[in-house]
Amino acid sequence: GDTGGGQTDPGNKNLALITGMRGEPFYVSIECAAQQEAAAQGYQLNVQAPEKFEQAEQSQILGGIVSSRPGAVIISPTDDKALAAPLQQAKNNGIQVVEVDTALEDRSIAVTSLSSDNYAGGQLAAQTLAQLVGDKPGKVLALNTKAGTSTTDERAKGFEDEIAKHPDLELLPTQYTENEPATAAQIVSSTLAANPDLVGVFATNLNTGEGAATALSNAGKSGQVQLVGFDASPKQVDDLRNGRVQALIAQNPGKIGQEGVKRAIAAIKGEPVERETKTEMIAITRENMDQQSQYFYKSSC
Amino acid sequence: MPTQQGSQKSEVDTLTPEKGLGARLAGSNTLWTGLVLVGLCVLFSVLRPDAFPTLFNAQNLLVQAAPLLMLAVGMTFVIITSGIDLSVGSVLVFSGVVSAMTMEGLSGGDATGAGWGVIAIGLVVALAGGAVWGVLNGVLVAVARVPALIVTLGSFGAALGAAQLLTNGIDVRTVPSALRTTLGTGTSFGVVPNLVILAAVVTLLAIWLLHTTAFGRYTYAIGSNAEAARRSGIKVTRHLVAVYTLTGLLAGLAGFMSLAYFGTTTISGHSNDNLNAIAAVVLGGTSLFGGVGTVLGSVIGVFIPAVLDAGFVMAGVRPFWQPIAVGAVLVAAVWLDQRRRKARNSR
Amino acid sequence: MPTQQGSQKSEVDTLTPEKGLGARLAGSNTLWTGLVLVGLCVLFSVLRPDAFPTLFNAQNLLVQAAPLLMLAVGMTFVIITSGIDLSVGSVLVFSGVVSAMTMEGLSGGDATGAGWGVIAIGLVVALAGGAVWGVLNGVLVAVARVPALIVTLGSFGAALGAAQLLTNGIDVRTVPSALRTTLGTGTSFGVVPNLVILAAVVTLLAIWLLHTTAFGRYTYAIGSNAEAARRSGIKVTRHLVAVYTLTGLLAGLAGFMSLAYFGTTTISGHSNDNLNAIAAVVLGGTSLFGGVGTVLGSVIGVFIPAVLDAGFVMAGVRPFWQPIAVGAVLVAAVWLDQRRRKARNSR
Amino acid sequence: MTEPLLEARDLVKRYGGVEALRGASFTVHPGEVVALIGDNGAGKSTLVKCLSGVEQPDSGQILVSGQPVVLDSPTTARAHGIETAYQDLAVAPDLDPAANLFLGREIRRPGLLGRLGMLDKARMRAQAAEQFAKFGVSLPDLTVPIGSLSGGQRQSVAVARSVAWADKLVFMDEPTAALGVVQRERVLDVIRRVRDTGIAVVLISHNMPEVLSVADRVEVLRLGTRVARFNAAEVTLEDLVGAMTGALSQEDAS
Amino acid sequence: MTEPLLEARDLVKRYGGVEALRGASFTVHPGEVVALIGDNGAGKSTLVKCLSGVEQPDSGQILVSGQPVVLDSPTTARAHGIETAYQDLAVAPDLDPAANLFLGREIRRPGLLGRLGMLDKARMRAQAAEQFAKFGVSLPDLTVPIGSLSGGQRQSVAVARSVAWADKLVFMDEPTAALGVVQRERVLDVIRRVRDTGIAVVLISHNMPEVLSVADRVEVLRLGTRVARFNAAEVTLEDLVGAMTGALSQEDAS
Ligand SMILES: Nc1ncnc2c1ncn2[C@@H]1O[C@H](COP(=O)(O)OP(=O)(O)OP(=O)(O)O)[C@@H](O)[C@H]1O
Ligand SMILES: Nc1ncnc2c1ncn2[C@@H]1O[C@H](COP(=O)(O)OP(=O)(O)OP(=O)(O)O)[C@@H](O)[C@H]1O
Ligand SMILES: O[C@@H]1[C@@H](O)[C@H](O)OC[C@H]1O
Ligand SMILES: [Mg+2]
Ligand SMILES: [Mg+2]
Repeated sequence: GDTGGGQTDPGNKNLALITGMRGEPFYVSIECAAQQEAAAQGYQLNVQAPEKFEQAEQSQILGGIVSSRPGAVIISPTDDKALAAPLQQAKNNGIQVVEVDTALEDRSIAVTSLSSDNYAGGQLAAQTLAQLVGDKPGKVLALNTKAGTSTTDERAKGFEDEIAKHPDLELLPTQYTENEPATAAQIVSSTLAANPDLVGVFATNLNTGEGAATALSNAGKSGQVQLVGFDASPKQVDDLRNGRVQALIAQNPGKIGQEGVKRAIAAIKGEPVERETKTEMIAITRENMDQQSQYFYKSSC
Repeated sequence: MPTQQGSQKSEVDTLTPEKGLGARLAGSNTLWTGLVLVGLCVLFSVLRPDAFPTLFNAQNLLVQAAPLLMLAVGMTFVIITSGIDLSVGSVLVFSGVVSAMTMEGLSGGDATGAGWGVIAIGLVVALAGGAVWGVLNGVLVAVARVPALIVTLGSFGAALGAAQLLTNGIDVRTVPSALRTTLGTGTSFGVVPNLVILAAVVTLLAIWLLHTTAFGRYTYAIGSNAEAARRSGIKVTRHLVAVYTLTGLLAGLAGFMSLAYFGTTTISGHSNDNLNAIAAVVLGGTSLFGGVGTVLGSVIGVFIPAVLDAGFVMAGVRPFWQPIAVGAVLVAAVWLDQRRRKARNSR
Repeated sequence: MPTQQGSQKSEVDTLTPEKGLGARLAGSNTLWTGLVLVGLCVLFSVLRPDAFPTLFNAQNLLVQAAPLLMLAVGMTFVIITSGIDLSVGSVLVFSGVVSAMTMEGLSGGDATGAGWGVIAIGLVVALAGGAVWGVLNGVLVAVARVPALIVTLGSFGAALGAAQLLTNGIDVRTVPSALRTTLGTGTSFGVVPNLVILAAVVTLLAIWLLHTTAFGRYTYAIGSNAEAARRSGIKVTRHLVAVYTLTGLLAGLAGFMSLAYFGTTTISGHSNDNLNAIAAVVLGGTSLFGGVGTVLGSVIGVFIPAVLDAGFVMAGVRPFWQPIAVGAVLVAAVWLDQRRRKARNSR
Repeated sequence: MTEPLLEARDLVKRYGGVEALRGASFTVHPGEVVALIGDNGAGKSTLVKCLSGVEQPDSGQILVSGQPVVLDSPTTARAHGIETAYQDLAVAPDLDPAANLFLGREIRRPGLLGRLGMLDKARMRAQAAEQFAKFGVSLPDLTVPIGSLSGGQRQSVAVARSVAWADKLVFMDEPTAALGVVQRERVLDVIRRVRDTGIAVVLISHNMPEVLSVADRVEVLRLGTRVARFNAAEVTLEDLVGAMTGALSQEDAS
Repeated sequence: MTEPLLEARDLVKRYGGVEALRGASFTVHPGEVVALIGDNGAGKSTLVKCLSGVEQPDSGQILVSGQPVVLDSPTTARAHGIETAYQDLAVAPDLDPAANLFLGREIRRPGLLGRLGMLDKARMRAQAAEQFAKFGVSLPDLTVPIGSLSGGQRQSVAVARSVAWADKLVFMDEPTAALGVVQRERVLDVIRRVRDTGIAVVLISHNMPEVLSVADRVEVLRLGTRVARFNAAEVTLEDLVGAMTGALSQEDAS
């Protein structure tokens, strides 16, 4: 049908944002910033998100968005391969594609990518953990969410590869929490029971971090077992402050959201945009948290 | 029949006229649900006349619903026997994984350029991969008599675990591009996506199987009263194994379709497929207690949520409101049907 | 009873001796499942004598299972009426959210230092928040006669959507520390976590309610034959609403417990709770077709997967193997029970 | 004649395209045994269901002691003193005989526990045993679910239940169909005894000798309408069969 | 006497603590009508279930035409020419009468479609209508699920089914319990006609006049054992009742 190489109408004032998941603080922060920027520039922004971080539903949403013909779609692809075909279709229909947070493997579809290097984030987590642990030898555990979740898989991979460079730290098999805090808590408790020499835990996202922090504090091990979390949601920041978490790997969702909209508008107008930007990741610890407060995620717009 | 007697035939016949299509439709359990579907399409067409009633949207809706439709068709058979199958999403993933790995293996690591021979083998492997889990489910349900919920919850975890073991949790990502461009994104007759044609053909076959053959009749009989079916000489165990196998087979097909469409195995993306398929079937008027139901109802049941999702996105409904609205529509659709149903004595 | 006759009493009585505990246990549907649980504990204790049979592990297992146990207890009642409740996880989240927001509101934005008055209000709000969804479910199931699966699938989405609307999807994170240190992590008698005491008391009350009161008897009667219950003058509609409300209430309590334990609302973390609770109930010998089941069985059904998960981590079973092994154990546990059950004619 | 205890006028009940009752009328006077007879599918059970609140007629009138009433639920009918043993028994197969006998009318424990809803199971079981003995039912095990009893045992429980709670009127829809010779006689005895306490009984049966032996009056239903009324003392078996089969018709469409 | 068509020796069947059969024996000869009678709970239905492959006895022997057999499923029993109308009917309530009549023996379409499993619904419906007419069953609507039929209509379908497929032996467990006067006579006629074609019939009934009118022989079960055998032509009603109630005992524990 409408697969012809559609031209983007430079006067199109409609934008769409499809984040990776409903109600994740990271994405909420992107959304807030994006809304603000769009409003400032006089653009309409339709924000949508799948219920879970899964490609099938996201691709369905994308279909609906394409049908309604915005000038550009800003998206965090939940799968770097599966979303290629529907995004190609969007492009063919004259919709500019802007990638935020994650990116497709195929670089020819989007006009620009503001993507986080989750693998590097995992490496950063490992370095931070090693630093926190110091020279104490022992076991470390990584908690992934669900196998096949691209973001957390890469974080876990980066973490595993980096930890391998620290011979004192023995990496336990990475466990999967199904993204349930209760499961995460249980895994951490059991690991503690079985490995009294556990010295560090890396939780690849919010829910796993929540469960891990609870299990550790319940066992009276907060601060003894170092916990590195991912994302600086308000809750995680609180936990960092009160010592339940020792470090957070934070992204900059506010900037991603704002910049994503700017680039989308530029692309619609046919202005040149930078093809590739790796967004920064930063390790926040209790010591430096006051300097890094600009990285804390928003809880409401 | 050994003994027959023709005398009173005419009298009895006048008592039992064949019902007309109108009456049968009006008496059907899915009339209102079907009307709700039509109503939703009209509503969204009015709200977004530029976006909803377009060829692109129609294609997109149909294509994306195709794998779930296969799961729901299989689930219809299972639920009519008063069983349930929670494993379909994982079996879909498993089948996709073994199929993709086989095609990769046969192409020396990268299946992108593979030809039709390899693709055919991939299809067979996907179907067989699904059928194996179906047989396992069926045997545990029918022979070992473990409740279907427990069996298929077990295989839900196990099939996904097996897929993860095979791939080490990382999606297989090379899929023959010949497969992707024909089955995945190709169209026939100018506008009809091939994936939709395949799904429609399978659905029609399933309608035929359920509503006109002995296989279908036994499916209803077992769900209605398994003991009566057994005493009537129906091989209940064998039939149940066949029904679960059919469902596994269709999940395998869905896995292959998903592979063709997305071009990758989507290991993490199918944890809700089981509930979605079951909801579609029940929405379509099939009773969880077995004995009644239609494939057509399940088709309607697949498309109501799909249309809602698409419509809400187009109408710009805020994401957090969507599940609330979807819930309300689902309940309302069934409630409309329910109001007309008379309380039957039995059960 | 208007007419009575004492003469033949003794004869009849000798025909029906009260069964002894041993016989009743042996005849129960959960004997083998219970033995499987014991067996697993022994197995893991042998495999990891340093880790599994420890006070620390026992406390953790019990505490972490407490919220799910509340959901499973409520689910037992619902399933015995031949219903189902998919909404429990979302209702848990919703209740936690409204409770936490109320406590925050009453404390001017940060509830960390809140006192027992505020906490008590928070508890009431959590329970009420759960009960409201329960009433809604019950009314739609019993009055509007929409299948429970559709109703509670709808409220599963809607309750979560409502919680996300209220919070914008971001966890409420200030929870009174008095609550966290007493109910959340405190212990009594030196070693028994308070959360476990609360869960145990509620479970015992539920056992009392289901197995010794008229409320419990009506629950069984409705699940066994709703029409017979209606004709016997049981207010079926009212009772069903009460049962769903009870389940909602318990989900609300679970939400409060979870708040006390995690110190935050964990909004996105409960999408599997419904299947986990249902699986526990069915594993415990309750039939999805209603009329039979016990709370004790559900308790066993909660702990088998919990022990497996913990044990596998301790024994170092590779993650992808775990779901496969869990599936196998679940099926095997029920199969052992099933083998002893005689086929009853009815149903 | 006294004022009718219960009267049905011109009841119509349709199930989809099937007209189960086509203007059926029916009368019971206090303290009498009325037999309601008719061919299979004549509408007897449907009439009973309409008169005991299980189903609502599409049109027609129901009067209790001369007052028009709407029997919108079995509970309403019961409030009028109407008790019923249904043809399909309407028992809970997973509950034991005592639980079924007392269903909806459980005996509670004395004192606070009872007010909390706690059941007195021992007492119910004992009373149930007595009640069953009266009907000559011997149950091998009172704790077994009723679904596993023999057909006659199950029917006895249902019949015992209706009689136990009888107040003004008992409907018995084929109460003896599955009963043995001895149990059948016991039930007929019980019917007579119940009648003697002033409670009216409506007996549905296909067994004409039984009907003639116990009934005071007979009303005949055919194709959903009442076609005849007889005084049991004056009627012959031929009359009854004639009325049921349509060979003999007494009443015009009322 | 000819060799027994079917013989049961010392069957024992326990359900948990309940002994439904305590060494029951039973004999049928080719082409005879045997009535199997006994009190409620005597074990008649259990015996029928054991002899039609639905249940397996815990001990005892079953012989068909003198050969010991194991009836491990209804299909096996059917292969021996044994057909049964069960007391609980064993119908699929959601299917229509024709579908129930042909359940497990569907007529397929001619040709390829039939070989693919496609049913000839029209033909089955027509044949079903004929079959029902033979029993005087008038069904208001042949496309309605059997669960919504009247009790007698439902029973007629179950009885019609067993007779339609009868080959050597038909068990009928209280086939007339819910039937009207006319339908009952039709069934008894059919039983006689079936017998006349050389097929044996085992009739279970609590209706002694009916038993005496149609049976050639009578066997009596009491508390799970056979206690008496009679020639129908020579026996009185008193004898039968005496044997059922235990007042009269003929056989020692065999
Ligand atoms: N729920 C229903 N749906 C459709 N038809 C029904 C329903 N209930 C009864 N009927 C029909 O209504 C008619 C009357 O049924 P009813 O059960 O009242 O007969 P009956 O006189 O009690 O017969 P029987 O002596 O066999 O018990 C029958 O033709 C029956 O098929
Ligand atoms: N599945 C079962 N579980 C437990 N007890 C059973 C079961 N089936 C039958 N019984 C018991 O076995 C005995 C014999 O039952 P059966 O049904 O054979 O009696 P019957 O002679 O057919 O009686 P009826 O004339 O009432 O039909 C009864 O006491 C009954 O309660
Ligand atoms: O933290 C987020 C994670 O939970 C999600 O799965 O992917 C994107 C993220 O940054
Ligand atoms: Mg009737
Ligand atoms: Mg019997």
